[in-house]
Amino acid sequence: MGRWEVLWNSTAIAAFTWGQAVMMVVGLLLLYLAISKKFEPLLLLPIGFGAILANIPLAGFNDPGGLLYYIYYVGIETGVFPLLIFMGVGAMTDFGPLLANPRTLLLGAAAQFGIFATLFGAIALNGVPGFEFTLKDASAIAIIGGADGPTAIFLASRLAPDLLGAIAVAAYSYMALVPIIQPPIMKLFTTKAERAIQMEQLRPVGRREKIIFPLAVLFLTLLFLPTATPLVGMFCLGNLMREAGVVDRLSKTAQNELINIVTIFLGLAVGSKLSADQFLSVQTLGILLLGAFAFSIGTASGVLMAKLMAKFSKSPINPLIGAAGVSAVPMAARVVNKVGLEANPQNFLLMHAMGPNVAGVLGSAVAAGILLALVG
Amino acid sequence: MGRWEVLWNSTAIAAFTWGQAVMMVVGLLLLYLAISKKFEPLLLLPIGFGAILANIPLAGFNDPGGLLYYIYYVGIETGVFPLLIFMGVGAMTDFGPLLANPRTLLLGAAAQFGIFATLFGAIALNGVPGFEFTLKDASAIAIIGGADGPTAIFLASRLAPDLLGAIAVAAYSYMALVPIIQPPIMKLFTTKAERAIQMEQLRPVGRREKIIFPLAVLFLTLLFLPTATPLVGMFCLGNLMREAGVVDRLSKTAQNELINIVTIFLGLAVGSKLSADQFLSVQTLGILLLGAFAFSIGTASGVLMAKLMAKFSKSPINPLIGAAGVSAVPMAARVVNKVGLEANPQNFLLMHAMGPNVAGVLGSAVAAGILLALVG
Amino acid sequence: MGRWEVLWNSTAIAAFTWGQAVMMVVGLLLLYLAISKKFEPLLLLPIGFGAILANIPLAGFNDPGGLLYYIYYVGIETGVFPLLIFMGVGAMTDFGPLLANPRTLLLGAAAQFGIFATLFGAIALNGVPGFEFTLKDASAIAIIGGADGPTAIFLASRLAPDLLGAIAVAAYSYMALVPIIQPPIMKLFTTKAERAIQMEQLRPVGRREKIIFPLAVLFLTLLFLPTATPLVGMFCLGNLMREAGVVDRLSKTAQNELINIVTIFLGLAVGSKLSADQFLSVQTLGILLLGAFAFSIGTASGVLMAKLMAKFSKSPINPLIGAAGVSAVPMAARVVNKVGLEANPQNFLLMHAMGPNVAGVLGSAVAAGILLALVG
Amino acid sequence: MNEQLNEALAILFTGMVTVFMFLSLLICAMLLLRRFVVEVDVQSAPARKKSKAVSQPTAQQLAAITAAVHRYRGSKS
Amino acid sequence: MNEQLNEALAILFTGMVTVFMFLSLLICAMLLLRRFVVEVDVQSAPARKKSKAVSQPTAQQLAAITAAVHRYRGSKS
Amino acid sequence: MNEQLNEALAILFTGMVTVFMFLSLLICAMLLLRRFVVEVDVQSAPARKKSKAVSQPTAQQLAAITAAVHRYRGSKS
Ligand code: NA
Ligand code: NA
Ligand code: NA
Repeated sequence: MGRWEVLWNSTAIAAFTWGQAVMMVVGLLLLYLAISKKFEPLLLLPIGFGAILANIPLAGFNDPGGLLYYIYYVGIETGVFPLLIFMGVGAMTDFGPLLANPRTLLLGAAAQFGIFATLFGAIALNGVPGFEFTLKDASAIAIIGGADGPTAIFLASRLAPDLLGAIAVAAYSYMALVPIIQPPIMKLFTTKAERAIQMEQLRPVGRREKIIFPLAVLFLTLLFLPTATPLVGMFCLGNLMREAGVVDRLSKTAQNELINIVTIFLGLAVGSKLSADQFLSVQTLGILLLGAFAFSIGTASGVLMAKLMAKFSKSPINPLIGAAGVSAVPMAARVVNKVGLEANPQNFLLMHAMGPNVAGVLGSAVAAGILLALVG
Repeated sequence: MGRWEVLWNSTAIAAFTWGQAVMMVVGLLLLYLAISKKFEPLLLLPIGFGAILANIPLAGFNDPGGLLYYIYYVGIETGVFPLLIFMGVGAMTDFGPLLANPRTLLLGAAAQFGIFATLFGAIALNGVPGFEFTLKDASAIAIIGGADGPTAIFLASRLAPDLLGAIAVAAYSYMALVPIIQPPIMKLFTTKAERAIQMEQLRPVGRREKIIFPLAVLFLTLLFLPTATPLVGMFCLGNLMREAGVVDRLSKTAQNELINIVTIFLGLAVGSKLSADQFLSVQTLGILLLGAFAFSIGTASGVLMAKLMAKFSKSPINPLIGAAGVSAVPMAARVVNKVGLEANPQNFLLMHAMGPNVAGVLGSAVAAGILLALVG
Repeated sequence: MGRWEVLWNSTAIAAFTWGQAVMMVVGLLLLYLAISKKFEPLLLLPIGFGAILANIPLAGFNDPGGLLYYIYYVGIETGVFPLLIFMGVGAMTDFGPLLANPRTLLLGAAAQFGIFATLFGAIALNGVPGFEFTLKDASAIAIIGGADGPTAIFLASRLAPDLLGAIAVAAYSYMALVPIIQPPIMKLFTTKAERAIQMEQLRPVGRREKIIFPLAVLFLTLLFLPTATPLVGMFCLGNLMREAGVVDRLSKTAQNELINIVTIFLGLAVGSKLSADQFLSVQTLGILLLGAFAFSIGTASGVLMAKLMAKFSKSPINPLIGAAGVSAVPMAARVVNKVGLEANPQNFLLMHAMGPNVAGVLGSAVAAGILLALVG
Repeated sequence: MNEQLNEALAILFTGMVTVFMFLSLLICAMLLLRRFVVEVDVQSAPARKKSKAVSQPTAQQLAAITAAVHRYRGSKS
Repeated sequence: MNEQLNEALAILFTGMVTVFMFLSLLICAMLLLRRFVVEVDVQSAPARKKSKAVSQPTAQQLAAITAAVHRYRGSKS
Repeated sequence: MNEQLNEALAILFTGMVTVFMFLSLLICAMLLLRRFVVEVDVQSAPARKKSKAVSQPTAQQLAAITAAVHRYRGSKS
């Protein structure tokens, strides 16, 4: 009976490839990490689910006319989705702690060494047979060290769309792993006495400063680094809406419904890039390795910069807060607080770490702009 | 004065056709049903309004560049809108009652007989002069028996876009009419004693089961029926977001703002297919007739299946709950409860009917996948 | 070292033109007006920000592939964004005061003289060297007198996209300036005794009237002025969702999240039209001038019409309420109330002014339809 | 130029007449509407109002609630 | 015509068999799921319920709150 | 390969210098900002805080409210 044959041929069982089966397991692993381990669930759950959908044989999610194809084409290829997320993140960001202590921007700068060192590392890895990263690939991989999801996705979609899936997964996974990756490195480069240092209370910051700050950031960026203006501009728009006080309904929507809607789609679209032929390669292993390298270098350089700054500073600086310069907001700042408390139960570093933490977001957006200008 | 002539020629009065006038009345009728009779107002109000807009002479809502053209093109032709609605419905669905009593899935299966019998009926109707349904047309019409709006719109947009308007209107109208259509059929096939049967309380269902269930459904679907994965996949994504407990903000947005926005657009786009030349034909009468047939057959086969199951079951089964297998969530389950209470004032069937009710949603998505595989 | 040169050439400093610098200042001015002066901040903040982004050298926001390009292309060129805003405004509008006193529709009609007189004025301005407005340009400029943002943006995007930026900025600026522009004109044409007139309390309006009213408006429009149906239709859809009482979740979403999301994008897209080459011309000066003219004429004709109506009315009419006929909802109605209170501390005109106020919205949508029919 | 002015004047005239005609028609429609729509709601309105009054909270409760709601919504972001 | 009817009948048959097979498979999956998923949650459920009861407001408070929430949400629009 | 490594090293150097230069400029901007922005808000802050304290609900009220809000938002879905 021909009808049964048609149905059987339309099942996936016959058509399944090994690669697709393995990618399903990868998708399930991401779901497991998201749900059971609470690893950045807002992104990893839709990414994992998207990975499963993208690898269903004969379902055509990624083909023209398929759902994931449309979502990717509309939101990632145009760069719109990461930029909208960044606007929402801007609307959620309080620059108060940074404004109260501007020097911590330098910590956010130092931590970007993780990015540029990884770029070098990725090119060096080409010495190993099987790796052939171009400069564009290497730059897209290096941005994992920025520890900032939308920035990584935006840059990867511009420079190396084929690696986007692996880069995004690495970025979000390592951001979730910050409480495990960072503390040993932080302890390696600091003595217990240094970690116990208490810092002075931050001055209050006025409303006007908070309103003008995003505009100042925007103007410096547009003057000196126009390639960074999509990211920095949308971030500053979100922050301006937050602080202006006259468009609260827009700010609320940007922080809630809009970012939620875009997050679902962004996750699915990133997941759609986790197809077997693109993900199951030795390159992905390299990317995961380089990502861990990037986070570690970034953490170390942040801490070392903080130690350097402490030498020249009148007021005490706890070197731990340098680790928050990698961004991974707000996880890295919380880790700083926790490690600080371990050394000294009176030592509350959370607010002091928020400064370098948001500085790290700006720093990696700036680094992304530099990479776009140099290799884009 | 030429200017007055220009204005007069730009009025609709001169250009109106009879068909358009009749379609306006149809649009008004839908609005009346939505507002005064509360017939599925969330969909029928925008559908009715869209029908009016689509039939305005000279306004060009449906022409390239017109509002309804864009909405239809972006949301229905791509299949994105019904899939997003389905994701939201998934996020609103509690599979608890079904998990507590897995056998009720068979009731959801039996009720799909309404779909396949109607397919046969539609082809048989070709014997009557004036009807010339292709197999694709017949399949799209048959899915009305699935009693599920997004599934009907999705399948119709794939198989018979010309009939989409009539099919969607029929599906939502009969879903609203479930309290009138079902009870006589339910009483015809059951005795009062059967309707009075009380069922045992459902066991509590744990969180893990609820999390793993949507994934299990997804995997069975992707293995055996990849053509059903768009519908089932988005439904399971919504449900997973709901049950995971770690992405509540995404789940809330999917259930509220996102589904609301898409519902407005989906309704307007469906309404745009209610243009005179497509809707005012004897085919539409046939579709309405076949739709009623489909609901009736589905209800009857659900009830009969429940009676069969009761024969082999240790614990008592009230055959009424089979009627909820057509889906029409949650109306059909409420009707079951009401008819059960009429026969026995102690008989609360609502939770027992929710199992077959959500099983019916899965069942008709599966049936849609089968139809896509066989005739798509 | 070549790399430094690449980076320097990618800075904006070298590439900046005078025009772009001036437009940045214009953008900052709009932000200042929005934030410090609370001038229609919901629109002027994103417009101002969009203006800055659009004028960044080398960033390419307006080029194909740029963020603002996509937003403009998807939302303004299609007309979708202003129509969605209008739907949301419809869902926020209470026609009760207008239904209680239908005659006030004539005030909304009279105030549209501001539009048509400005059309004549724009053509007359062609006598001055440097101005060469076509009839389409003149019509798009004239709609500023409608004192209604979405209507102005919709018409300008149809008739004169090049002038869209200046027209939208003028429309929103003058709407914010209503408390300064209108009172002197209102006082010029009325005596203190007239301004002190108290009006009779409005009758309560039933739910059915409110439900049927938007449909009646829609049917008159589609019969006599199909070109106005996109605007009027979406407005009436929003209002019907509000009053129907059965789709509150859709109405709430249309009034909140949906309109907020679209407002952000609409503002950015309008701002993207504030590029130096289009905005920095003598035409913009003309548009600003004509806009002020339009508001003044509209206010005066509304007040004079109210005086005329008062002569033929049995119940007392305060001529001030005619000024609310320009729309600028709800600012103009509040201004009427304030000026009335100045003349007579017992004189609460707010509800009486809301009738002509919403009549003005309908009136200018109708006027837009007429202009589309005559010159579109 | 002169021709264009004439055209603008003609539009001014046509436009105003049309606007007035259209809105006058709408007034007629509203008067008809008022006459033929049976007003059931007006009588039921006071009843609805009453039930609302029952659940009126005290001023102090309101203050507490508002603060809580604000805090709740604030913390969501 | 007759041929089409045969085809429809074949689809009817194939379709119903497939639906039943598929959903039967799902039943098996659910039974397996139930057996192998360790149910930790069921025990912890009563604990969660209790902590909820502590914060149970009085009826009057609830009325006040509901009114306030409605007013709050209403005024947002 | 070796050439690419040199290029990567150059980018590493250029990039870090640029990042530091850029953020140092931003620090200068922030210091200027702090000096020239007249801080009216700082003084008015305590006043705002006080008015907030007035509407501080009791712990019990808060618990009730939170529960109500959760229930309200839950039932919305
Ligand atoms: Na960073
Ligand atoms: Na069904
Ligand atoms: Na107006």
